[in-house]
Amino acid sequence: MSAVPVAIVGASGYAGGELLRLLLAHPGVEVRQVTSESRAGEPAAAAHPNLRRRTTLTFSRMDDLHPCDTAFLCLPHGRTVEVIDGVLARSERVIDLSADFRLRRAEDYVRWYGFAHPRPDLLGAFVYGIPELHREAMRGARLVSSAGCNATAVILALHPLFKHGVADTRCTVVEAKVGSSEGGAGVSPASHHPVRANCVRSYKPTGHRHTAEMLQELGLSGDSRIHFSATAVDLVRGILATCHVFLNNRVDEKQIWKLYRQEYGAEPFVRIVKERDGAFRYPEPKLLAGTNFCDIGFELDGDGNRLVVMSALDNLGKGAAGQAVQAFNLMHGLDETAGLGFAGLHPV
Amino acid sequence: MSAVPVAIVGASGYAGGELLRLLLAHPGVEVRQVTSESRAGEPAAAAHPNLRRRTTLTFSRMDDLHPCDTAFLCLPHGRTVEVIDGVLARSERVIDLSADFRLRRAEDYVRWYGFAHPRPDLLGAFVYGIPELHREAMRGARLVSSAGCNATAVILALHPLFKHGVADTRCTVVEAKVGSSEGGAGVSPASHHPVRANCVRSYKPTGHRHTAEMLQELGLSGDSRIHFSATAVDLVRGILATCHVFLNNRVDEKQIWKLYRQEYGAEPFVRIVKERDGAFRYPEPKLLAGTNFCDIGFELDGDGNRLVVMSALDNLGKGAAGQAVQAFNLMHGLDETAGLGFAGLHPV
Amino acid sequence: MSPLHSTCPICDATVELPGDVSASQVVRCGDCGADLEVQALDPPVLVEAPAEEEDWGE
Repeated sequence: MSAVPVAIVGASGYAGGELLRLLLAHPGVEVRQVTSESRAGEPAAAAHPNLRRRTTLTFSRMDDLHPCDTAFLCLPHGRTVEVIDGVLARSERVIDLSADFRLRRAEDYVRWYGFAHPRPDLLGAFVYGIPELHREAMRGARLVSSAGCNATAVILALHPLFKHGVADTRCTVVEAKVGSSEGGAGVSPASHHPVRANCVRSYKPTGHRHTAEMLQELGLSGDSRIHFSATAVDLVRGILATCHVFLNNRVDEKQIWKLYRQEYGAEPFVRIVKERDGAFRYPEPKLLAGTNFCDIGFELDGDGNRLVVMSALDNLGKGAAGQAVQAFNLMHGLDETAGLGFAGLHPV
Repeated sequence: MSAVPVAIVGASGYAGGELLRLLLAHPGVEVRQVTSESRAGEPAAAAHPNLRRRTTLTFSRMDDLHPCDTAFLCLPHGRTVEVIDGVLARSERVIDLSADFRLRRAEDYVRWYGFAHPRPDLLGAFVYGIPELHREAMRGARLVSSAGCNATAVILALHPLFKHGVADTRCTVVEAKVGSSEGGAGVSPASHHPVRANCVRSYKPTGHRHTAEMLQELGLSGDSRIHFSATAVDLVRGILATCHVFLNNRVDEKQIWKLYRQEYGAEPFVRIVKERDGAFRYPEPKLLAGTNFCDIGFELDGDGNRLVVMSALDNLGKGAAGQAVQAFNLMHGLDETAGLGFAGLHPV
Repeated sequence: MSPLHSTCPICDATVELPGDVSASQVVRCGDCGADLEVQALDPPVLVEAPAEEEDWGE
């Protein structure tokens, strides 16, 4: 099987850099091009110091994109939709890491992103980028829209419960603790180290855009709700989503184990983590930095009907670049875990 | 080439865990056994959560060590020397990560470690574990004594200067900023999070034991000195050694570049990092977490004869497990970089 | 045409120039990251390209 020629468009950001790291080490891939308007002409390692002496690629402009098999798009939201035609003309397959093609209904873009989607015709053409939910559709697909990082953590945490109708869909409360790399490589007053370090900052208590994907992919509508809040914590990579779900009727722990084992028991990248002792009984983001794992744990509230589900991942890994490579492997009929074998570090 | 059967003795600590992670993913190795007296009977993942679902190995006792090709010893200092005969009876090759066989002269153990070495006969039998200095001796060797983490950083930083006699050997000052994992998995009042977090703690201003190896491997004796101090900083993994060296006569930057390029230009794991701009102009430990790199940079002091040499590595990587695997590859005639391809994460 | 070589005026590294390099083109030294301007082609001569001093503000 000869190596698949790929390009990364918008490769100077964090997701683009993580993708480049993974694809350079991927047995079945040849990275032909990396583009960046802001860093055109510079070597890739100038933006990604961990790739020093690992690649001689230099950033070119998107206009100079040569034909290739797969283009990974890591452009800001709203920019991808403007360039998609040009990319489709030069690339067999597209994996888009932005939010521009995640939602199936144009009106959801007005509601959640405040803009009228200019290409509603394309909305249905992309497969939503969580392989655990859309594996068959991804095999041989041409267009995949990679899922948001918070959305991936929450969707994987709650999917078994809503799929089997065991939880009330109107009052789920989710609080995600997130790292600073979620904000990307762009500098802002809030990301200035003396301001950002050691913070426990309620930065999005309500109205987080990723909720739209959660509702869509969990099949929720009408008066169903995912009450989502995000709190920034002193991490660079990592998300821990703590989901408070209210069960329709009494269940015991074994039934919950059974439900999650049934859905994820055979999954290579979703692990059920709920242990009796030790410092890491529940999912822990720092253990997953650089990996494509989403770890999920839970605890049943003894006296009521509340189930707490905890879900952790690396926002740049399973939340972005890792999951895009997982989708790439499925689209090309490769081993789904190819290039995604890193186990994560401990202690770290 | 069939996989080489290996065992890790004392595998429940941090160096043992990093070794296990690297060796489980190493193409030419089969990890047959992991031993731990304190965790005998427990699964390896109980001590190393990053290896969940990655191995079914459980810790056995050292007495039950089966015959194997190579035994990696990760025992506390002073313990290895007590068990070495038993291990040699059951293992073709030994790579010892403790300090018990690093020094060639018994009297140095009295001076630096305060104990009379019980097996001076074995001291000369081990090759000192820095491949960049002892590559030929390691090819086909049976016994290797892996170097200390601080010593590795300092020796690699200073070796080119002392080898070519450009620096005064009597007044080198080195200050290493170190992470908490250097103290190992054992808990102490000083490692309690509220006490250890956010610290910039002068924990070893003088008399650090690793100085003995530095003097030995840099070929220094008599009134030569490495004035070494260690300051604990808010890192888990990582060392940055800042070395202040005083040159015998005036040189310019190009000559220093030439000297380091000459010694390390072809080395797979030593990179010269001195760049004009960007946030990572000089070596940075966090970029190297999980890798086997030692990055070295320098800056010439304009008005005097001081050269500042900066050296960074992961104390569990090139400072311990990574370098042990590098030595293992050389001992078996394998590709020196086998199993050591991880590029490191950014941002992290 | 075999790739042209020149040396970096800052750190003496050997700098490989692309086959289609043209005068006053700016290339980057792989070792020290300096931006270098191609001042002449036959033989190729590199000089440090004027770059604004980055202020870390530390």
